[in-house]
Amino acid sequence: MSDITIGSRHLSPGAKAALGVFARYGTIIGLLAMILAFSLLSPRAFPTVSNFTNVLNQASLAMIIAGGLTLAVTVGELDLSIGFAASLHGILVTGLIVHDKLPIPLAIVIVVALGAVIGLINGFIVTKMRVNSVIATLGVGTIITGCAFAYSAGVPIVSGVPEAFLQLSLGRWLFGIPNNIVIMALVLGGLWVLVERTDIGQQIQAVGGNAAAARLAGINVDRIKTLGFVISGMCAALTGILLASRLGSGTTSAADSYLLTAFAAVFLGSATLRDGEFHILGTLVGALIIAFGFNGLNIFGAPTFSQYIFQGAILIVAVGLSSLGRVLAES
Amino acid sequence: MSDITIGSRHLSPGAKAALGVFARYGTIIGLLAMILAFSLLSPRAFPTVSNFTNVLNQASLAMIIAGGLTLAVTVGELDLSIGFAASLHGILVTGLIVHDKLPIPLAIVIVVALGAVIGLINGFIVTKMRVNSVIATLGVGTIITGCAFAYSAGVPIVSGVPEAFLQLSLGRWLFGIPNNIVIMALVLGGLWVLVERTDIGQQIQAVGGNAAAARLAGINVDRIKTLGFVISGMCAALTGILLASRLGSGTTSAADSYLLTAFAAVFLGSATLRDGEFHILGTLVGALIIAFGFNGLNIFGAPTFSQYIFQGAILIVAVGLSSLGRVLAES
Amino acid sequence: EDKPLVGLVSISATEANNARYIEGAKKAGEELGYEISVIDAAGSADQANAAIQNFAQLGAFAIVDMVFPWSSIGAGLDAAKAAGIPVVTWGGGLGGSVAATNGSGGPMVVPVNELMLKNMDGKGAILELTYRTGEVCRNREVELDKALEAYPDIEVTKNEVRIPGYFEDGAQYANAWLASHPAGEGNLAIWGCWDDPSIGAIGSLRSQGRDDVLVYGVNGNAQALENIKNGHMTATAWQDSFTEGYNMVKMLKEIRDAGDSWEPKAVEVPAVLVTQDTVEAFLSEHPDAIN
Amino acid sequence: MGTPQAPPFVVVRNVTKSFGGAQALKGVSLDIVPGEVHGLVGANGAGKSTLIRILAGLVYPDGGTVAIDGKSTVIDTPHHATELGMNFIHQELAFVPGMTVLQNIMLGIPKRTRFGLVDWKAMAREVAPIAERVGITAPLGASVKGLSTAENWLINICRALVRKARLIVMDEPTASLSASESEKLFAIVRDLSASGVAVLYVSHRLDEILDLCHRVTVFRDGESVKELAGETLTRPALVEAIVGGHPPSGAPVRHAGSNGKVVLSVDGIARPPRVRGVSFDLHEGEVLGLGGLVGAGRTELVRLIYGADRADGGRITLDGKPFAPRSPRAAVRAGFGLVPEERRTEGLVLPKSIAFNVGLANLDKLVVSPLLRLISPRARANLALEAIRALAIKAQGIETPVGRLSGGNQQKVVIGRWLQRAPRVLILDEPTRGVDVGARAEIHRLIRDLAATGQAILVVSSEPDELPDVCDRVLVMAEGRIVKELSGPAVTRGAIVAASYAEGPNPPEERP
Ligand SMILES: Nc1ncnc2c1ncn2[C@@H]1O[C@H](COP(=O)(O)OP(=O)(O)OP(=O)(O)O)[C@@H](O)[C@H]1O
Ligand SMILES: Nc1ncnc2c1ncn2[C@@H]1O[C@H](COP(=O)(O)OP(=O)(O)OP(=O)(O)O)[C@@H](O)[C@H]1O
Ligand SMILES: [Mg+2]
Ligand SMILES: [Mg+2]
Repeated sequence: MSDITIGSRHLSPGAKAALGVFARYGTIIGLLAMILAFSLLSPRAFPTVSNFTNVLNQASLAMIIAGGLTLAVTVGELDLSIGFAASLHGILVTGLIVHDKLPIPLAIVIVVALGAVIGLINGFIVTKMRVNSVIATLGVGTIITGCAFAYSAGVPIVSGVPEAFLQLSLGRWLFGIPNNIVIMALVLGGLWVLVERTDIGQQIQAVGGNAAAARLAGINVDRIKTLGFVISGMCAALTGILLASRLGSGTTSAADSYLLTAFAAVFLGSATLRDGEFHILGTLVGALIIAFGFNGLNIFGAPTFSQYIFQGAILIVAVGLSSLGRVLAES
Repeated sequence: MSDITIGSRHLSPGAKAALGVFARYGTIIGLLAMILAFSLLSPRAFPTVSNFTNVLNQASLAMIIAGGLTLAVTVGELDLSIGFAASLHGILVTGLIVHDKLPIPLAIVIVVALGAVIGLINGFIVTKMRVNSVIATLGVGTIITGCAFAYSAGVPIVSGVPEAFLQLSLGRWLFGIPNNIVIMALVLGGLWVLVERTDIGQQIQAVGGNAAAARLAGINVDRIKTLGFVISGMCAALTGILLASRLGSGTTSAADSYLLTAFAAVFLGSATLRDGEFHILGTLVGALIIAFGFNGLNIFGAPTFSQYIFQGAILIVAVGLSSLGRVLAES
Repeated sequence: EDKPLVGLVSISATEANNARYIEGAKKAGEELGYEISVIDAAGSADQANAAIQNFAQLGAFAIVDMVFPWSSIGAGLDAAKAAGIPVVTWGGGLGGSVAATNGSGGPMVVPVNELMLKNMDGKGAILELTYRTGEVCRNREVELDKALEAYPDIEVTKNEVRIPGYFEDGAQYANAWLASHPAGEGNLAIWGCWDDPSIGAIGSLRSQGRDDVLVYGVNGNAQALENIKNGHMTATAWQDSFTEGYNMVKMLKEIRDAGDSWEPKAVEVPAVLVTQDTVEAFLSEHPDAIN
Repeated sequence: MGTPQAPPFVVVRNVTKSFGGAQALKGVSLDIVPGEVHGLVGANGAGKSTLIRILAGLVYPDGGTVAIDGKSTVIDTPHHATELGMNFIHQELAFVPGMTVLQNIMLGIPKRTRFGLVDWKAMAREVAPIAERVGITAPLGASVKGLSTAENWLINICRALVRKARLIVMDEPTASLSASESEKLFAIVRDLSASGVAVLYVSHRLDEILDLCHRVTVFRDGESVKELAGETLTRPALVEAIVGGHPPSGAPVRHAGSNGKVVLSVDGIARPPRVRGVSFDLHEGEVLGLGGLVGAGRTELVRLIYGADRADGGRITLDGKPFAPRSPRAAVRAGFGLVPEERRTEGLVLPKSIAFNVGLANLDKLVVSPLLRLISPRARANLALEAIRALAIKAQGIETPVGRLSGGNQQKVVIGRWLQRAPRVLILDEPTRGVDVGARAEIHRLIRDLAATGQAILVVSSEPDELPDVCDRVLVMAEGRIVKELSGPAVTRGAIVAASYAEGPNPPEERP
């Protein structure tokens, strides 16, 4: 009898501390390990400044839309309309420039404003009509797809896209940093300050953490939730615009697939630093993991089927590292 | 203060009772209203026994996969792997029958068992590795796509599919009811009994409602969650098999789009009868709304773009009816 | 390690025709000592651009864009051009800095359209399953619209399918259309801008036991051929993707050698109309078309 | 204490409110004048929290009027209520788990720097003295996740104080507090009152009410039945008004105690820092109490025994056989039952019915046969009805969602779950938190009855009066250790409180 103790864990405090590091930095460790592995596997092509710039450049659009989505999920709602919305915005901005001959900045402002309006509509349906956000944003997304069709009859707007519009995303900034990266850094930086350092950000976090408590504390929960949708909508608009510029055309469903990428980035990110909370920095890390994973596997030239398998495994392992670390450290 | 509160202060008890009916039966009223409207708009083509049978037949596959998903979301987890999994299962069952010459029933049993295994894996990653279910099932789904590709190299398996396998979904039962409908009714009926009438079902509902409380009441939460994934995986397998039978081939990505349909059905359904709880009957109603909405709009001959717009609107209005009714009746 | 690298960027490496094109490309690559690397952009133009950029980064010998129209790979073309790497398209058309193309699927629909209109006998109803986002599909739709101008008595219903979801959409659209077009009400036909939506529609026809509707597809994928053989489909135009992939890769060296003096051109492989009458002969000639 | 004379701040007249078919308020009236501590008492489900939720702008009355400063007002949002100068400490805890103590206190009232960013330093400066006065020991920068229920309560109290309201409404603020925190709170309430702030004070602890309040309104079945003040404010008068003429029977007779055979033996169980090696025996038919200050480690101790958390070391035997609880499930199967501390988060599935929640721990009894595991509707209904009857749960029926019950009735549902299972060892963590006087006596009698049938019962309570009422023996914990054992007549309020504070010099006694 004396040998049956209920204590089953004999982890030393040192081991627990080490696990704690994994818990906090698991996804980041995963990202670094992945970069290291690809660097060893493709030493010539992968670990170069130009490749990293390239990856960041490619990932910028996904990061912007995922940054916006982060706000929506932080206030506790899902926004499934973003991919469809970004597609519409891409068509619209090209249409405004090509068909309606609007000046490029004006076209961009109009489209971003429309993004905000879509966010408002989502917010209204969710907060005032009390429709579950999955249905609300799926419904709005479907309607948006219809609008995109109505506007373009499904035919991409290709000819007559001015070079200046293409330069929006193809151009480079000081030190040769691609514009996309600069825009992404500004957007995510702005969102980070908003969420982490301002009074509105506190309210956003409170609403997401416990909407009932936030309401009792006098926070206008509906307004904050709507704000989350609005920002999500504006970021989707920006991504749609940059995508149209990158593709050189406005195409229906061009951006639909961002939905899944953005969700993967946001949820991957929620395992970073904080336990299961959504935040901008985490989303950034999540998007980097996805982008470097895709790039590294491409460069390494893995066969298609194993690319899928590795991509899936990367998602799970990156989060698993954190989560297991957390479970073991806390148990 | 300035915001619009949906005040019910001046509603009579009678009005409240009426609203309560809307709250409970809003989605069902929506479904019936929609069917009525389409019947009036297309009196010749829409409200016929054969059209209804066709719609049900067509929707059966989505209903089965959505029924499985209902279990996963009831235990509080999302399963994003089902669409990809159903695609893999479709290829696999055809491959086993055509290439490996297995008897059809054996092939089906093997594939359904594989569906269960995928559910086990999802469950393991979520409950033991503590990976968020969005990431876990997205990762597993991606890996599954890789496996499907590895198995078939992207080439659909078409020749040599025996007629008996096709009859599985093309055949008809007593009174000429299509097999798909019979299978769907059996599966959903079985799931309904499981969830609503057995002790396992009570545990499933408890885990979804409050996992911490369920655990302290002596329920093995991890096992119940895993069970949710397993059932979801098995239903995905069944849908994949029936789809392969219907198409007469095993094709990669054939079933991917069921993911979104299933989610829409499940979340639509959660507004039925109960407030925001997932349940089989609700899912059935949700799937019917989607299927009849699509069919009715088509028969009415609305142009593609307005079909999208109406479909989106139907989702929102169906849920909005219930939700608004609930808010007004209870405030 | 130092074999010339040919990068294939596929819209959906798991789609049958894409897979056959890839096989053809691999065959040629094997013969020429090229390394063929495939990236599946999973339908996302953005990922296709990224993949082209990645190949440019790697200093590929050439890059093949599969099905994405040249107009939606602006950033990729830019990067490849900067690196001096030729980009050819399959089904993506000729434009921008694209060096060559084949598989321009638009024209191959013409014999299918002609056969269908002949069978219609000037009256009846057609369900068109379209996919306008795809350039090839759009061109085919335009071809059909042109041909239909001469037949005012044919009623046309157009429905747009989605990717993914084309089987299900094809079936559901067919269901609805059939409900308002009962058997015995004139000549009926379902036309898909490629085979898969039509195959979805066949599922619906079969489950309703309707055999009065003629079904047409384009591309001639294995499943369509199988359906023609079994009498469920009326005709398709078989695209020899394998040969297209093979020929294209064979031509890459020529393009590189010519350098700046290369004139962009289309190098089409003609499609073959396959009907229930010709399917047996066709299959004995191209046995691997169905496998 | 005389009633302060001033025009009333809040006047409530004939307010009615029904939820679906349930008439929560049938017409209540009261007025609150500045500087008074106004008590609000009544049995569970009498409608106290409902009135408070109306004042807070969370629900709207069906009829009647609420006037603020003499002006009839419709309070439509919590924000509006705050603007009107009212602050609330609601019965159900409201805090954001992912945030720090400071963030939670300042929720919705942040200070900004010149650049529009949140000024944490200024906020910390403002909050620190108040936090100290309330007795928050955790650093302001700590996450609230690891804090105890009591500490979270203190945070809510602190939040209301920071806002400098004209009226602070406290819905059972001491339910989760132990004696020392409660004392601090009382001092604060008196200060507030002296400075002209009105306090609406809800509690089931009548001693507090008598001690603190200038005036008391009594609710019964949704009606304000009595207002007591000055001479009329006595304990018997209160009890009589609350229960409506049927005063609860007195404290149950104490049993002789620990003579039965040992059922549960705990030896050196530890999970630092909250539990640092605890040993004791629990006997058949015994009610053993665990007393001590908040954070002493009692909740954690019972969670370890129940397998809800894993211990780092120690041994447990159940009926002489070694027992290593790997999970609550294993514990339940071995014969344990737990009524957890936090009914809403740990005890109940709120959207589900009473029958569902009661059935959860009894599923094996509800199935028609071990093979055909269909739930028998009749067995399910009987079980639920039995619980409703035994604990006098106030509800419309067995299918009422527990989320709609009043706080005290929710607590009864959690207890009701274990009644028919009759576990070998029943652990109750704060069993009468939020339960009214009448029901409290009922629950105590129930505990004694269960013990009389041979069950071994472990009761954790922070309420000093509770343990002497029900326990044969009490262990007092401090800092994760047992510091004192009291049994028989030595179990008194005074002895428990004294032992709770007696730390430091005394070496911990660890004798079974
Ligand atoms: N949202 C609701 N839906 C239905 N009934 C409700 C709701 N909220 C409260 N009730 C009912 O109203 C009555 C009064 O509840 P209330 O919470 O005001 O009681 P209380 O006096 O605060 O009791 P306790 O002392 O137990 O906290 C109860 O019968 C309760 O079941
Ligand atoms: N690691 C932890 N993480 C989160 N909460 C914890 C942890 N450990 C204990 N708690 C919670 O902290 C609270 C205090 O636990 P503890 O056992 O120390 O105090 P106690 O003596 O029961 O006092 P009280 O419950 O009155 O605060 C309990 O509610 C317990 O569930
Ligand atoms: Mg109350
Ligand atoms: Mg405790």
